[in-house]
Amino acid sequence: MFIVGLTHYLILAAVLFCCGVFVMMTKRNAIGILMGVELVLNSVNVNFVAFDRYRPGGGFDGQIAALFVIVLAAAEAAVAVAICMNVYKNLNTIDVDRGDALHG
Amino acid sequence: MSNYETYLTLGVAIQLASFFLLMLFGPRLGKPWAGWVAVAAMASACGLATITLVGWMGEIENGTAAALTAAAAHNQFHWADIGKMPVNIGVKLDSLTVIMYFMVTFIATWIFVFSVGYMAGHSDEVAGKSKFHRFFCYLSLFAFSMLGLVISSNLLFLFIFWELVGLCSYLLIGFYFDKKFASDAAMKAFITNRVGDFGFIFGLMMVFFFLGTLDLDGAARVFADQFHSQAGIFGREYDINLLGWHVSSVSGTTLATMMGIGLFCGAMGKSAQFPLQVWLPDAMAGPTPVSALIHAATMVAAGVYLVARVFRLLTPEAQMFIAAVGCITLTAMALIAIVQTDIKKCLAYSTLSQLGYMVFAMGCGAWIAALFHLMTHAFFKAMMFLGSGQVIEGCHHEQDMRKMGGLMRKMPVTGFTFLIGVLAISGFGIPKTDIGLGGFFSKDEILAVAWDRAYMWDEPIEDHGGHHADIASASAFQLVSFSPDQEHGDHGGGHDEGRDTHTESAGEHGDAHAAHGPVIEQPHGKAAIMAGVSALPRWMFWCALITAYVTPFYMMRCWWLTFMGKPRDQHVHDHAHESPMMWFPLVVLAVFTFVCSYAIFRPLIADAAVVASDAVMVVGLDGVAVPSNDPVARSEAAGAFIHLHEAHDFLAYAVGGSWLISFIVAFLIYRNGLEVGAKLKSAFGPIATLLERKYYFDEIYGFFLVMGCRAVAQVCRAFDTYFVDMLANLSAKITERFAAFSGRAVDAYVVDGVFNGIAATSMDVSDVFRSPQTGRIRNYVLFATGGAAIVILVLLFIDGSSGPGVVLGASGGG
Amino acid sequence: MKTLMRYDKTILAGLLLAAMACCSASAVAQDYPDPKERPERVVEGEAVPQDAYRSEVTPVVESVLFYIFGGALLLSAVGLCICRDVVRMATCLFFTLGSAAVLYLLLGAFFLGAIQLIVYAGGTLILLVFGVMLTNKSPWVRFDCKPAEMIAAAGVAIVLFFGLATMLTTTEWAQSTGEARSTTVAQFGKALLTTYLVPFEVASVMLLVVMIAAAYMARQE
Amino acid sequence: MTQMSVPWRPRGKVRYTGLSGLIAGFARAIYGMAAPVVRAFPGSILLGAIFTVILVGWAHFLLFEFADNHLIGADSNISAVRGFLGAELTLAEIENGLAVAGAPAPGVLQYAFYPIQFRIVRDLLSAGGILGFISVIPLYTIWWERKVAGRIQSRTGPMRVGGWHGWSQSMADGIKLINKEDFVPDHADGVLFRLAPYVAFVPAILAFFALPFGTYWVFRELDVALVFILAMLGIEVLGVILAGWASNNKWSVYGAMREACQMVSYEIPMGMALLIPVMAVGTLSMTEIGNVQGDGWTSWIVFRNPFTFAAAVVYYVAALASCKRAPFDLPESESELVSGFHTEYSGFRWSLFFFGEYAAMFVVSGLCVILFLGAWHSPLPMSLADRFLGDDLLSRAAKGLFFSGPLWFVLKCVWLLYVQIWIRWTLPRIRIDQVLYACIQYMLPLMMVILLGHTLYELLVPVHGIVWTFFNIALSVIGGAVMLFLVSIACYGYLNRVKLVGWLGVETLPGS
Repeated sequence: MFIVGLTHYLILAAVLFCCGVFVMMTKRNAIGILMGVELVLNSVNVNFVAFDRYRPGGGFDGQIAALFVIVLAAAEAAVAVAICMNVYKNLNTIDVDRGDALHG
Repeated sequence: MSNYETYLTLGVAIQLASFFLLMLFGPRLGKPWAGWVAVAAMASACGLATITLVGWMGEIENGTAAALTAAAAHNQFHWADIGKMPVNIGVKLDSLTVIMYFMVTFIATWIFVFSVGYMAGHSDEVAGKSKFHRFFCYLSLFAFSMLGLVISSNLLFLFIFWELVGLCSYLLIGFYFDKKFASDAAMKAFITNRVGDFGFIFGLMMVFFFLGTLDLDGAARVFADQFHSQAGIFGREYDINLLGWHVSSVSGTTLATMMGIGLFCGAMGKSAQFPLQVWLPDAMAGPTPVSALIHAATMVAAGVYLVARVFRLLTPEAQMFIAAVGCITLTAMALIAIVQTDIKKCLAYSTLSQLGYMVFAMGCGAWIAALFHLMTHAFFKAMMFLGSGQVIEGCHHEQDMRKMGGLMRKMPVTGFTFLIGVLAISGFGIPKTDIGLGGFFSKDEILAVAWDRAYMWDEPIEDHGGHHADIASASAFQLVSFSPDQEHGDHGGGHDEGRDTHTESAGEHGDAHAAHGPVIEQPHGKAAIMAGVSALPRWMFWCALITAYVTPFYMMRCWWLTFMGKPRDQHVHDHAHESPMMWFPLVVLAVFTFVCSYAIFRPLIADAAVVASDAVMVVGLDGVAVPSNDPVARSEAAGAFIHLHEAHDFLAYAVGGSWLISFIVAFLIYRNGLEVGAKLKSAFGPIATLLERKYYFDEIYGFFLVMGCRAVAQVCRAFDTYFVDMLANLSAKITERFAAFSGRAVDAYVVDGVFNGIAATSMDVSDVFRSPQTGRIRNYVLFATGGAAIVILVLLFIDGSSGPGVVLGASGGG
Repeated sequence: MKTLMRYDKTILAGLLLAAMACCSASAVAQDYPDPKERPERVVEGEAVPQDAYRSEVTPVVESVLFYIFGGALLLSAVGLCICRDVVRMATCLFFTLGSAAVLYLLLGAFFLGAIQLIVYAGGTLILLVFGVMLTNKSPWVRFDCKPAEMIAAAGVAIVLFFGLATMLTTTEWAQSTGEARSTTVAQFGKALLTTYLVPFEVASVMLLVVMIAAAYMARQE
Repeated sequence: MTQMSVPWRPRGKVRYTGLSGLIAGFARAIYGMAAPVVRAFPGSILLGAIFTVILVGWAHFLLFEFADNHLIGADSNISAVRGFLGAELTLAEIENGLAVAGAPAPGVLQYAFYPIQFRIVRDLLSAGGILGFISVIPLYTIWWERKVAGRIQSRTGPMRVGGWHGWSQSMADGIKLINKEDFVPDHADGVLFRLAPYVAFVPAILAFFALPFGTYWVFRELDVALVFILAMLGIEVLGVILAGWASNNKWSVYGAMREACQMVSYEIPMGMALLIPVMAVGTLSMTEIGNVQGDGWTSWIVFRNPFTFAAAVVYYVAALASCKRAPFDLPESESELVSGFHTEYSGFRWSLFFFGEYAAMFVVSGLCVILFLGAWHSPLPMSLADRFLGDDLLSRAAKGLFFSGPLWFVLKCVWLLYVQIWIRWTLPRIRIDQVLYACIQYMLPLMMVILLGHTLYELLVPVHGIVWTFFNIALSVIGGAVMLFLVSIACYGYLNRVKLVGWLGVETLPGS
C-alpha cells in the first residue's frame, strides 16, 4: 500500500473531483464556481495522465487528452471571466443568486 | 471582343471610375487636383479613342472593318429578358461610332483642361461647401453617359444613356443652384427634354412591340422584312384614315411614320428643335465650359446622332417631318441671333440654327453631310464657346457685347481663334475649289441635296401633305410590288462598283459583306425607294439658302462687336486678360477645325454611310461633294439621280459666296459701333421686338402650359378636398363606431375572458412544476451530483453481484 | 532569541517552501548519464530508445513525493472548499494546480507539467485574480449559502466520494509494470501534427473564437 | 560639504543584541577577512563574488566527476540508479577506490565521499550553491546599481560602509532590514500578507534550477527548460498580486493590478520572441540551444538573420517590462503609488521581494544570453580551442577562460544587467496606458511579423547560401562594431571621468 499505483492517483482524483463539486455546490460567487469547475477539470486530467502512465502498451493518448483539456479549460476560463465582468457591469455584483432576471 | 471594343468600353469605364473617385474623394483631392483627375481620365479615354481611330482607319484600308463590325454585332452580352425579347449589351462598332467617340473625347479633354483654368477663377462655394470637385464629378458623369450613348448598340441602352446625359445637363445648368435663374433654367431644360423623351419612349415602345427587338441592326432588319412582307408595323389595319386624310401618303406606313416621328421627338428635345428649342438659350446659365461641351458640341448633337442611327427606321413622311422641323428651327433661330447682345446667347442661337441645319440635312437625306456638319461644328463651336468663356472670364463676368469691343489687342489668341470659328461656321471658302473651312463643304452639300430634292425630283409633288391619295397609293404600289430578286443584281452590282472607288479589294469586301449578310439582309432598289420618297417643298430649300446668308452676318457682328472697334467700356477693357491654360485648348481646337475640314472625318462618315443609311424606305442621297474617297457610285446606282449635280455650279457660287457678302454687310453696319445697328433696329420696330422676345415662345408656353397646368391642378385639388377627403372621413367614422362597439362588447368579455382563463390555469400549473427550478446553479449541481451518487450506489449495491469483478481496460494492449 | 522567535514562522515557512522547491526539482530528475553518450536530437519523431532517458525516481522516492504533493493537493483543495474569501480561494487553487503539475512530473508527463504551470498557474489564475480585483468593490464579496445547502452539499459530496472510492478500489485495473515513460516534446509535437491534427486544428479555431468572444464581451461600451 | 564633515567611522561602539549581534559579528568577521583583500585588489568586488561562486560550483563539479569516475566507475552507470535509500557502496569500497585513484589522506576522505554517491545529497549541495549565488547576485547588483545611479547623476553613491566604495552597503542594509519590526497592517489579510513574499521569491529560485550556466552546469537538464522558466517567471507575478491585495491599501492594489496587466500583456511578445531561437534550433532544451552557438560570434542566434536580431531586441524590452524595471516600473512607482505593491512591507519580507526581483532580472538576462547571445561561449570559435588546446587541466581552464564556460555566461548576464540599470537611470517612467499600448499595438504586431518572417526565412532561404551568409555576416559585423563601440565608450568614460562628470571629490572621500 505504501508504494503508489494507479489506484492512489485515482482516489486522489476522486477527492479532487468531490472537492470541485462541493465548491460548485456551495459558492455563490461566480468566480468561486469557476474555480470549482477548474478543480473538476484537473481531477479529470490527473486521471488521464495516471491512466496514461499505468496503461499497458505504448503511446501517450492520455497526455494528449489532458493537453486538450487544459487548452479548453483556459479558453473556458477566459470566456467565463468575461461573462463575470459583464454580469458585474450590469448587476454591480457577481453573486449568482442576484442574476435572476429570467427567473419568474 | 476585338481590341477596339475593349478600348471603347474601357474609355467609358474610366469615366465612371473617375466619377466615383471624385464623388467619394473629391473634397479630399482639393481644388486643382480634382480637376486634374477628371482631365486624366478624359485624356486616357482620348488616347484610347485615338488608338482606335488610327487602327480603324487601317482596318478600312485593309478592308477588314466590315468584318469587325459584324463581329461586334454578334459579340454581345446577354443582359436581361423582357418577356421573350433578349436585351443585349454590346458595342456598336462602326466608323460613325469611332469618329463620334474620338470627337467627344478629344473635345472633352481640351474643355476639361479649359475648365480647370476657368473654375480656378470662380468662387466655388455654396453654404461653405466647395463645388469645385462636384463640377468635375458631373463632367465625368457626363463623359461616361455621352460615350456610353455613342457606343450603345441597343436602343434601350441608348435611351438609358440618353436620360443620363439629360440628367448631367440638368445638374450642370443648375450648377450655380443658389441663383434663381440657373435653377429655373435647369428645370426648364429638364422638363422640355421630358416632353421630347415622352415621344422617344413612345417610339421605343413601338419599336419594342412591332419590331420585337431593341437592337439597332436587328430593328432595321426586322423593319425591312416587315416592309417587304407588309406585316407587323406595316399592317394596313393600323392605317389611320381621318375623314379621308391619311397620316401617311403611302398606305400601310402610318404606324411606321408615327414610330419614326416618335423617335425623332427625342432628338427634338435633346437637339432643341422647334418647338422645344426654348431651353437651350436659357441653358447658358451654366458655366461656360459646360455650354461649350454639352450645349454646343456633344450632347445637343446627340439628337442628330440618334436620327443618324435610326435612319433605317424612317419613312418618307417621317423624314419630311424631320426636314420641316429642321428647316423651321434653322431659319427662325438664325433670325433671333441677329438681335442678341449677350455673347453666349448669340452663340447659343447660332448653335440652334446649326442644329437645325443638321436635322434638316437628315430630313433631306443628306446623311453624310449632316454628320460632317456635326463633326466640324462640334470643333469650332466648342472653340468659340471656350473663346466666349475666355472673354467673359477676362472681362470680369461681363457677357454683354455692347460693353466690349477692341479686345483683340488684349486677347489676341482668343480673337484669332474666334475668327477661325466665325470663318468656319460662315462657310468660308473659295467656290469650285477645295479650299475652305468646315461649313463651306457641309452647307454646300446640304443645300445641294435640298436643291435636288426640291427641283430635280423626277416626279415632283408640288403640294406636299399627302392630299393626293392616288399618287400616294401609286408610290406605295411601286414599293410593295418591287421584286427584291430582280433588283438585287442591279443594286448589289451598283454597290460593288461603288465600293471599288474607295476600297482596295472589292471581292474581299463583297465576300465579307455576303458572309455577314444580316447587316443588310434584304437588299432593295434605290430607284424604287426614291419613287416613294416625295419631293422637298421648295420653301424649305430657300429658307435654308437664306439662312446661309444670315449666319455669316450675325457671326461677323458678334466677332466685330467683341474684338474689333473701340472699347466701349473702359472698366471691362482694362480688366481683360487671357490665361495660358485657357487659351491653349483654343489653339488646339482651332488647329483641329482645319484638320477635320479635310482629313479623317469625311472618309469615315462616308464609310459608315454605306450601311447605316442603307434604308428600305428613305435614301441617303449625298456623298458627292467631297472629291476623294467617297462612294460617288452610291448615288449613281440610283440611275434617276445622275443629273442631280447639274445645278451645282449655281449653288456653289450662291452658297460659297454667302460669307463674303454677309461679312461686308456686317462690317458696314457695325464698323463704327452700335449706332447704325440701333437705327436699323428702330426702323424694323415690331419685327426686331418679335425677334428679341424670341417669337414670344416663352410667354405662350407660360400662358398655355403653365397656366393650364395650374388650372388643372386647382380642379384636382378641389376634387381631392371635397370628394376624396369626404369619402375617407366617412369610412374612418364608420370604422371608429364599429371598433367602439367591438372593443366594449366582444373584446372585454369574450376574448379577454378566454385568454385570462388560459393564462390563470397555466400559471397555477406552472407554479407547481417550477418549485424545484430555483434558478441557482449550485442547486442544479447538487441535484445532478446527487443523482450521480445515487446511480453509483445503485450500481454498487443493487447490482453488486457482478460489479466489483469487472476488469476494465484489460484488453488495452495496443 | 527574541528576534528569532519573532521570525520563526516566517523562516519555517520559507524553509518549507524551499524544501518543496528542491523536492519538486528533484522530481524532475532527468539526466544524461554521460554527455558523450547523449543521443542525437530527435528528428522527425523517431522513436526514442526507452533507456536513453532514465528516471532516477525509485518507487520509494516516487511514493514519498506522491504523499507529500498529493497531501498538499488535498489540503489546498479542502482549503478551497472552506475559504470564503475569493483571493484566498484563488491562492488555494494555485497550490492545488501547482501540486497537480508536480504529480504530472512524477507521472513522467514533463511537457504536460510545464504546460500546466504556464497555462493554469500563469494564465488562468491571473485571469481569476483579475476577475476578483474587478469585482471586489461589491458589498457582497463574502456571501454564503444557507447552512442547509451546505450540509446537503457536503453529504452528497461525501456519498459520491465513497461511492467512487469503492468502485475504484474494487475494480481491477490492467496495469503495466514498467517505469514511467517520459515523453519528449518532439514526440508530442509529432503526434499533435499527425494523429491528432484534426482536434489540434479544431482547438486552435476554438481558441480564436474564444479570444474574439472574450474581447467582445469584456469590451467597454 | 556637510557630507564631508561627517566622520565615516562611528565614534562609539554600536551594541547589537541577540540574533542581530550574532549576524553583526559574523558580518564584521567577513569584513575583517575581506577588507585586506579588497584593499589589495580594488575594483573587482562583484567579479570576485562571481568568481567565488563559480569556484564553488567548479569544486562541486570536480568532486562529483571524481566520485563518478574513480569510485563508482564510469562504465557502471550506477549513479543513474542510485536511489534514496539504496546505498550500494560501503565505506570500505570507497576507501579502496580512493586508494586506487591515488587520493591523499587515506582513511579520512571516504567519510566525505560517502554521502556524495546519493543523488539527494548532490542535489542539496548544488541547491545550496545556487541559493548562495542567488543571495550574492542581488546584494551586489543593488550596490552596483546605486553606484551606477550615482555616477549617472554625478554623485558618488554609497561610499562609507565596508571601505572601498561602500562595497558592503547592501549587507549592512540587509542587517538593518532583518532587525526591523515585523509588521502586518490592520484589516490586512494576514495569511496572504505573509505568504506573498515567498510566492514572489521561490519561483525565482526554481527558475535557476533549470537555467544552465554551461554545458554541464545545470542543476537539472530539462527537456522543457524554456517553458519551465517562463512558467516560473509568470508565477512570480502572483506573489506581487497577493501582496498588493493583502495589504489592504488602495495604492498597493493599483500596483498589483498594473503588474498583472503588464505581465499578462508582455508575456505574449516575450514568449513569441523566445519561440524564434526555438524554431531556429528545433528544441526547447536550453543546453542544446546554447551548444549550437559555439562556433564563434557569427553563429550566435542573434546574428543569424534580421528577424532573430529584431526578436532579441523585442525580447529584451518585453523582459524589462516583465520584471517591472524602468521604464516599465509602474507597479512600484514611488511618485504615484507610494512604492505600489510593497508599500506596507518592511524588513525581511520587503527584502524578499527584492531578492526575487533581482534574481528575476538575472534570469531574464540569462535567457537572453542563452537564446540569443551565444550562451556560455566567447566570441572565439570552439574549433580554435579544439585545434590548439588539449585535455589537461590547464587547457581546460584556458578553455573555460577564453572560449566557453560559466564565466562568459555570467559576464554577459552582468553586462545585460548593467544595461537594465543604465536604462532605468536614464529613461523616464512612462504612463500605464502607454505601457499597455506599446505592447498591444506595437510589439505584438511587430512580433507577429517577425515570427512569420523568420519562419519564411528559415523555410525559403537555403542555409549557408548567399543570402544567408550575407545577412549573417552583415549583422555580425554591425553587432560586433556596436559592441566594440560601447566598450570603447565605457573605457573612455572611465578614463576621463573627472573631465566628463566634473570633480566629485571621490578621491578625498574616505574609502576611495
